[in-house]
Amino acid sequence: MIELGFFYLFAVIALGAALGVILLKNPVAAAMLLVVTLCALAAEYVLLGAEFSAAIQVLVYAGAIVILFTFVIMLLNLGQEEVGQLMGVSKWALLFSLLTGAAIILIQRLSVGRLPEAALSTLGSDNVYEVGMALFTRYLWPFELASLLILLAVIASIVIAKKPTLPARDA
Amino acid sequence: MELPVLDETAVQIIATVVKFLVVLVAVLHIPPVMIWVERRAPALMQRRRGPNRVGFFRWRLWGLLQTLADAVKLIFKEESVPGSAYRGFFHLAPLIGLIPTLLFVSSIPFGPGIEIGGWKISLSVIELDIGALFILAVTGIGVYGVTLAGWASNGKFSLLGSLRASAQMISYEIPLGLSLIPLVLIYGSLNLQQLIYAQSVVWKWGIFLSPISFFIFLICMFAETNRAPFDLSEGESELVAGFHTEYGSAKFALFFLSEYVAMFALSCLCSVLFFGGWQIPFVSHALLVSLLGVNLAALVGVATLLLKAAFFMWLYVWVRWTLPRFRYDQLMNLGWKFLLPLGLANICVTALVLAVMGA
Amino acid sequence: MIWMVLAFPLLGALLNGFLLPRRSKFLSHGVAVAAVGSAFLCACSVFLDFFAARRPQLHFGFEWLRAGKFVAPFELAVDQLSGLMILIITGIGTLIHIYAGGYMKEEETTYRFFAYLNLFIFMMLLLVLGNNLLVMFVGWEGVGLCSYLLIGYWFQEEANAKAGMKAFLVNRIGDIGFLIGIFLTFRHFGTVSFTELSSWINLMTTLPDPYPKAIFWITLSFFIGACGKSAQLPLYVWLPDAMAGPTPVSALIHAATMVTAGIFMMTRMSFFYYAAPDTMLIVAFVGAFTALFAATIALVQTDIKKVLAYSTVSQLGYMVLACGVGAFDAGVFHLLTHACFKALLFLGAGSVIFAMHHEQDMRRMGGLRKHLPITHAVMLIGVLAIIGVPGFSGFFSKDEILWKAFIFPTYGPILWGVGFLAAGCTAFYMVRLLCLTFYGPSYQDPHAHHHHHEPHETPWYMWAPLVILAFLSVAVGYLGVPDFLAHLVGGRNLFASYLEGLVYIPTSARSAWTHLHAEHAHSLEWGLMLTSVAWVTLAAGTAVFCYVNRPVRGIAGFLGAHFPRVHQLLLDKYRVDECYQQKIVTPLAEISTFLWQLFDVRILNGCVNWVGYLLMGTSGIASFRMTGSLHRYGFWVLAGTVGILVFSCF
Amino acid sequence: MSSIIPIEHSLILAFLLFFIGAAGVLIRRNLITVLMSIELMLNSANLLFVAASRQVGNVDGQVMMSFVVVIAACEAAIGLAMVIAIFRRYGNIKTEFLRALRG
Repeated sequence: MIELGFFYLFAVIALGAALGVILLKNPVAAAMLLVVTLCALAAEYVLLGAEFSAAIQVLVYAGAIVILFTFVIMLLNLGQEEVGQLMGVSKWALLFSLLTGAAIILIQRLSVGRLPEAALSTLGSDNVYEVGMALFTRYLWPFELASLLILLAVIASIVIAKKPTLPARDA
Repeated sequence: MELPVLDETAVQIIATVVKFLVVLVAVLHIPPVMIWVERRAPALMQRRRGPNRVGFFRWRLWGLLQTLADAVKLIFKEESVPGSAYRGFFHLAPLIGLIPTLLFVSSIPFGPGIEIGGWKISLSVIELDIGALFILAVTGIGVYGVTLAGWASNGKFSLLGSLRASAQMISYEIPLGLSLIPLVLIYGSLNLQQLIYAQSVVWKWGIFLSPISFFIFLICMFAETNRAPFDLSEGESELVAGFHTEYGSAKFALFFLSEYVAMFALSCLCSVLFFGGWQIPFVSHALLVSLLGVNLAALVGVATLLLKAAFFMWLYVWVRWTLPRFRYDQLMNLGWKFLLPLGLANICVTALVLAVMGA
Repeated sequence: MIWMVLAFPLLGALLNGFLLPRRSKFLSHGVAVAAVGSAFLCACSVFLDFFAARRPQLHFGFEWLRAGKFVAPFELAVDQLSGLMILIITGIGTLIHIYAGGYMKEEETTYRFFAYLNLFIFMMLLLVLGNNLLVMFVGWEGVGLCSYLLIGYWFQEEANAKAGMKAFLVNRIGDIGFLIGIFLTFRHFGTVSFTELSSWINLMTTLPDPYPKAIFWITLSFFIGACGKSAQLPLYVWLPDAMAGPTPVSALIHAATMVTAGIFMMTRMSFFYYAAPDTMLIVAFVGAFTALFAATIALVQTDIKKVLAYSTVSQLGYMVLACGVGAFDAGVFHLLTHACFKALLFLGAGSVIFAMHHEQDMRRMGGLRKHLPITHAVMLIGVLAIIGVPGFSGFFSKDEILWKAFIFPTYGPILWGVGFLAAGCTAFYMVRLLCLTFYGPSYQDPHAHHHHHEPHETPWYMWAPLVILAFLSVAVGYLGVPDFLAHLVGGRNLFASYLEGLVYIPTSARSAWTHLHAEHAHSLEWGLMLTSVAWVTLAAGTAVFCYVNRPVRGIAGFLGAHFPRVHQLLLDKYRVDECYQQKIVTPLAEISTFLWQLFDVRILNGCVNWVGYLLMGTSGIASFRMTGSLHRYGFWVLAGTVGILVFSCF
Repeated sequence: MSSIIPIEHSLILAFLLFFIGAAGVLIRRNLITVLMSIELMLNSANLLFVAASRQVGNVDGQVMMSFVVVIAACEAAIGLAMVIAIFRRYGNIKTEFLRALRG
């Protein structure tokens, strides 16, 4: 039962922080709350027995991606002005709650007899090893493609964000 | 009234809390000692005396009490917050910086397990199967403290210093992570305790099996903690003091604390990864246990690890007073154009050698 | 081992083309020579293996193409023909590579030159070794490409680039013939492998109609291909222009190896040609008239390389004639001897040009004998070989061809007569070349040169290959001494017996070719031989009389004055190029322009534009929802997702 | 442990997170916040993967989760680069200025 308690705790933290991300006006605060959400989710992963996922969640998301957000916010100096205005909040909020309600009803319907039974042969405690094996055997090809993709993304982002300082060659 | 019978979970929770408190208290003592070392060491190197006046009646204690005075001064100083600062983050930043380093220290296995009342208790606060990954993850989080501090101060020097520091830390996290991979490959585990057990004899130490990893790790150690010769984030001649320019008194002390804790944690990690952790060279743990019993042997192990870590702490100071500061572009070039390819090549070669030897 | 033969030149090409540093000429030369030399050694080993086994060997590489019934393996065959050819290609190739190092040493981009040259060797080997039409076609196109690249090696000058383009385009016409031949072959026989095709032809004896019409068209198509590659009428026009390339290239590609690919291909498919007597007659006449036609043009050319180029066309005509009269063995033998002495002549001419600082006009030469003694000696041997002086290789091979032409039952004496006339012309222009270049006084234009260097003998690594080739030009002739002469000393025609297994007449076609093995009076053979020797001597003597120690302008004036129109016609090379330009190129260009204007601009572009206008006109109607607001788009995406979810649940 | 946290809980949490993220995309005008909201949505997908991995007892879900992390990193890198480019071009990053696609 203690796990379930922790699950609820972290779920509440994650949801609260996520709401903060979309509602706070200060982008840095939003970014920090995003980190909180991500770490809470990492904790959920640990509770779900996915330690490796939790580690890369923190390592990549919190340690790299959100830092990138923070950098850009700081570089563009967005904290100074109130840019985070909402768009006609009331209308959207209504819509949003409707959608959420629909989704929860859907899950209720879905979960009646449609979900697979929990596998009895749960994963071993050392599932880093198993994830590694899967990544480098069955998923080797997608894995290599993913590495290529991220290389492309790096190059692309440099090209896009670079200041056009060099004059055109023939000009 | 009967005492409730303790079960395994309860014992472990209690032990964890106790271990954490012990580590916290112990860690609090690092900065004073280190400040003393940092002031006496250059004196030693520059053939002068250094602080040696503060004392207790006629016992001067080599100036040890000077740091006590400094600490008292720091804590009781008036606290000032710049008017334009983002207050919440300004107050939060030092804490955000300290927590990951504490988590880092907590994951270090300081010794073999001990036995109290039949319960086996390991000597790391949190023992994880993915210790190495965990360490990388918390180092990643550690950047936020610095970044936020600089940004929340809302000052030119602070922001520049924090951007420098965080870019530097992110950059050097990558070679740091790469330098760990060959060890993981060789020893086949991410668990730090198991890494130590795998280095049971001296010639299996990490430094001998993967010297290039050690080389990369050593450089990254200095860069990750923003220590000389990579202390451009402070760069007092250019940036006044970098991200903590605006901080004073207790919050400054917190930054101080987290810097030294990070140094200590990295020193411990270095000993664990490359120098057999808590094991005494040429003396097997089993022999110690048979001579001294489990608990005493564990104590000896802790002392050994601390001794090894102390050497690296000394190395920090030594290097700081020996090498000049890098320029920023040199720093980035070193990280991205030298250490990164070297680390990748190191992984490839190690994997190749392992594959060949395995085949 | 056979793969090594292919691998070395390819490796050399790759090294020179992409990998090695490009500064060092010595390095690029060394790599190229080493590559071809190693290939030569491997080829020797392959040849000896084959010679010992005496059985054609197939080497299966990998399955290259498969489409339905169509299968084309990458397969190599070593037999009498390809074994001989790889020896010629790599052997003469090695000598020319060595020579080229000296000839090209003033160039800046030797790596490029040697990369192309090595690639050429590779492609040529592929051509001769391939055991099916497709592999051969790869080599065929590959050598065409290398030829194009090397003709245009000095592409900074427009004339050279145009010559390369011309060679490529004219060859395309032949290639289309080749391709159609491949298509027809596959359509009728369902295979493109030589081994399978030959067994097919043998099987056809049992059919009621042993010579289906298809074989006529197939062989004719392949002959068009051969005309393109081997510079026969009417597609010969590219070869004289190809002399724009460096002289070693002319020697290797445009004399010794590539241009003989057509003859090689026809010999490879001799079983087809034997089964198509009509085609053979066409082949024989085209060959004979090409021989005479080119020889007459060569009579008046003044550029030393042009003379040799027309001479090559003429000699190729002889080989084609040999094929046409069914004497494929004689054709291949002439191919072998021609490869030796024509390479020798080209390289000798190259040495002269090199010594004269890239002067190619023979009227400005003369008296070079004392400056270039070695070159003179070997050139003399080469000329004696080509004009067919008894004892030299050309004598044996050319006489064999003429004899086989004479006994050809259909129009045999006419074919012989044409060839005979061409032989006289050959003797005349070759001796003229020799006299103008090496004898008499020097006609160097003293003002044309900034430097006053005397012409000097080339370095040893340039004349050593010449000496070897000169030796070969004499020696290889004795491999193919005609039977009636060989019987005198108790031997036989070694070359013919070597090729025996390869050039065989299918049983179905045997009746048409009885004359090839029929007994003839030796007196007839002797008589023809002595006649041609006398004729050659006469022609050569005339040339000596006309050109030795005579002022060139005087002699040219003498001839020009007496036969002005003929002389002008010859000088204009029968105006073939102009005719092609007027009758083919210009109308084609006009038609193309017309089609471009009509179809591309009006119809195709018009359609596309019209569709565009239509869409632009109508799309405004539907675009009212395109507000450009990210949020609105996002909302509809989300709403759609939820909608699908709801739909899938109920 | 698997029986203790039923997958329905993870599902509900993931859906809530997803709709918070979606709402963020819809209601915010600040491009950076929009991007962060997208990260939230990706994270809810991750949570689903991990939970499913737990449920069916193999690691495929975790592998997919790591691929999603890669995609998220790419998306963040390129998205932020574009934010910088847009900032340079328009001087701010409000979404209502980005209406070049209006028909």
